[in-house]
Amino acid sequence: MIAGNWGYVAFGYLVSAAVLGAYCARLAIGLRRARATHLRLGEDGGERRSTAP
Amino acid sequence: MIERLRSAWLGALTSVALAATLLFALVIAPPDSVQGDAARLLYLHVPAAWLAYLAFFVTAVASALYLWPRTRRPAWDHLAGASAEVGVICTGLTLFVGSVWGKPIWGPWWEWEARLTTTAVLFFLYLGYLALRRLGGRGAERRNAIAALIAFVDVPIVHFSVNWWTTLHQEGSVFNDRMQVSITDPLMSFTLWLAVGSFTLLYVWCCITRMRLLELEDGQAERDLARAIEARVAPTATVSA
Amino acid sequence: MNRLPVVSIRNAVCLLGRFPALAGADLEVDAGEIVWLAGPNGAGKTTLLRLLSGLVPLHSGSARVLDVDLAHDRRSHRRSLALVGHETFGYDDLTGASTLRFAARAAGRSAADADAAGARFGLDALAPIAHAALSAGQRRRLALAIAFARDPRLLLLAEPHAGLDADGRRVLDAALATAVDEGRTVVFSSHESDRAAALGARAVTVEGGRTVGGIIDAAAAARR
Amino acid sequence: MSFASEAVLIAAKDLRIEARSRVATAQILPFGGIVLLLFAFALDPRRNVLPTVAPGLFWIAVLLSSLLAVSRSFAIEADHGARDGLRLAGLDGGAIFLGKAAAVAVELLALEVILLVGVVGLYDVEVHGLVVIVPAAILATVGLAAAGTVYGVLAAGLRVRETLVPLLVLPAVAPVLLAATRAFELALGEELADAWRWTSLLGVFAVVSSMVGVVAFGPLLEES
Repeated sequence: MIAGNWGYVAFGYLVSAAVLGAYCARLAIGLRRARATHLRLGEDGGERRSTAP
Repeated sequence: MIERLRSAWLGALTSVALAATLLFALVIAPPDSVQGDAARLLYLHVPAAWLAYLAFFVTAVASALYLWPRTRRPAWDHLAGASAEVGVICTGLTLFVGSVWGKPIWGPWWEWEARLTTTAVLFFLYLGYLALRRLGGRGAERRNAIAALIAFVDVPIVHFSVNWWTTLHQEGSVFNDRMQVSITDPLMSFTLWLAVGSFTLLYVWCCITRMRLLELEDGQAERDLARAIEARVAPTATVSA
Repeated sequence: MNRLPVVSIRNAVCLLGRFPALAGADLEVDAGEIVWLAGPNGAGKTTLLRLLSGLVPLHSGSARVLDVDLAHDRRSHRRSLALVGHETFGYDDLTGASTLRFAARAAGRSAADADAAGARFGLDALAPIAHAALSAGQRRRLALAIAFARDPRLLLLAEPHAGLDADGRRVLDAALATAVDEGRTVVFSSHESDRAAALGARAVTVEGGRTVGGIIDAAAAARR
Repeated sequence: MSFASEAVLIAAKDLRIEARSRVATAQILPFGGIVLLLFAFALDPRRNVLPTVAPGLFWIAVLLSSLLAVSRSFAIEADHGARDGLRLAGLDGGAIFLGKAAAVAVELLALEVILLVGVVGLYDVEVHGLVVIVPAAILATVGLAAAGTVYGVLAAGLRVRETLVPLLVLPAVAPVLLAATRAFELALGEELADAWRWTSLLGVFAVVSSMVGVVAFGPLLEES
């Protein structure tokens, strides 16, 4: 039984959680901000989907 | 509105699944008979590695669908980009957790073991793809799709040559794949499947959110374009003869 | 009079980056016709020529050139056309002669066609000189020689007279005239209205990404 | 013109430009030599580690030189709209790919012969198993040239291609470095059976990257 390697386990989980958490947060915030500009422009600019090729 | 509800619901489910995984992986699942608690990193390493390959497979399929004229839609390009981005993050995590796990077991931080080495090459292969995507520009979607397919064709070749390299390199050496923990305990295998499941949910949520983000960015560009065309058409109605 | 259109463009929109260089352009050109694209700078004349040659993708609208629908295939009609752009398509390290011969052979023509086109544009003296050492006017002659060496059915020229001396302009006009006599179709952009009129070219005004006079209605065609 | 003669035309054009400009012989070849020298400085020759790692150092020098050869191959198309000229010529995309890749491969093979002499001299390596070394080198070079040319045209139109192409190419050609080094190592150690296995892997890579190139080059040239 290789005891005392909880340190590595904690290190592994903490860093992974930090990386994934940061990425998910960036996505969520980005989406909220993009939706805000999308709606704001949507009201005056008028929602128009041009025909993408 | 439904679309926002869907991703919120999925987000909630993912967080619950991840929380459960954490609980099982760190507390409920028993330590490994040989490696002790270090084996708990297995519940991080295996899902991340699985996601890396899944993400790159999805990127390749989405790119192929974008290239095929009949199924060409911006959504495929967005999916390819989103999936590759999550894939690269998972590849990075796989490498990181792999070396953190290897440290107590083997001694060195990095072990030239077949799967880890292949993952390292894939990491840089798709970092290149992401760098290419960031450049955008005219005709970028088709160029990115072709690059994704070329990278995907490279995966088996890299995998094959690295396997040869590691197996031939250490004939019969002691470094057989000791990271391959033999999971007999049902609780451990349940935790592992729970981990794979929750990570896959996380992957889906990240992809959907990232795709929506790309779509909104493109949508904005499309709207500016439509307005530019309209602006360019309107004044010429009175063109000077 | 059955008209077989070599070019028929309807409501074409083309993008340069995010800018709609063409915003609904229409153009129809019959075989053997010579069309002069007039209009201010930045109106979209060069983009229209590049659309005809397949170098620029069609964002929307329809475009049919030399019986090829450019919306689906921008490449297969290129073998039978030539574009003289603002650049010569040359390689600095190659001589004038080898650049010309490479271009001709790439279009499936012989070295003799290349030399003949070179002679026509007074390039014999320039043959051994590296492209890098040629002056702008000489490069313009080389670009014209490359286009004619390809023996094209459709000849597209962007401001061909620019940079040519008097002798060069005379040679160019003669070449364009014979091209039309040989049944080739010519579309060129230019600011030299007198030259264009002398060639008897049909004027099409390009303004703000759109065209005026691009479509000849049947009645006018019959009267001409 | 047949597919093969189009490829030969493009290869001849690239090699003629190289013959006149001497970039490969005067710049890329010395670069390979310097890399070998720097490796020697880095690895402290007195502890005779060089002979054992010579194959790896040789192939890293060739790999880095191939990046320069590929970027040169597309730098010549960057000026005077030459890439537009290549698109307008109406040649088959696959033929252009084979032509350009062949030209790069020829330049690299010449470089490898000289570098091999350098390795024998600088690193005190006796060459054995030439019967495997030559085919392995040829197949590896074809693989490097093919993969490099595909990524070269992919990045041709981009602003930051100088930094992007190495990032794209090096991971993709990692298997070539791995297999070529092993093949050379085993050949020098007279273990020809294993050396042939690695050479077969180089063959697979060369075939796959060439096929990818023939298919992808045309569309990529259109987008660049």
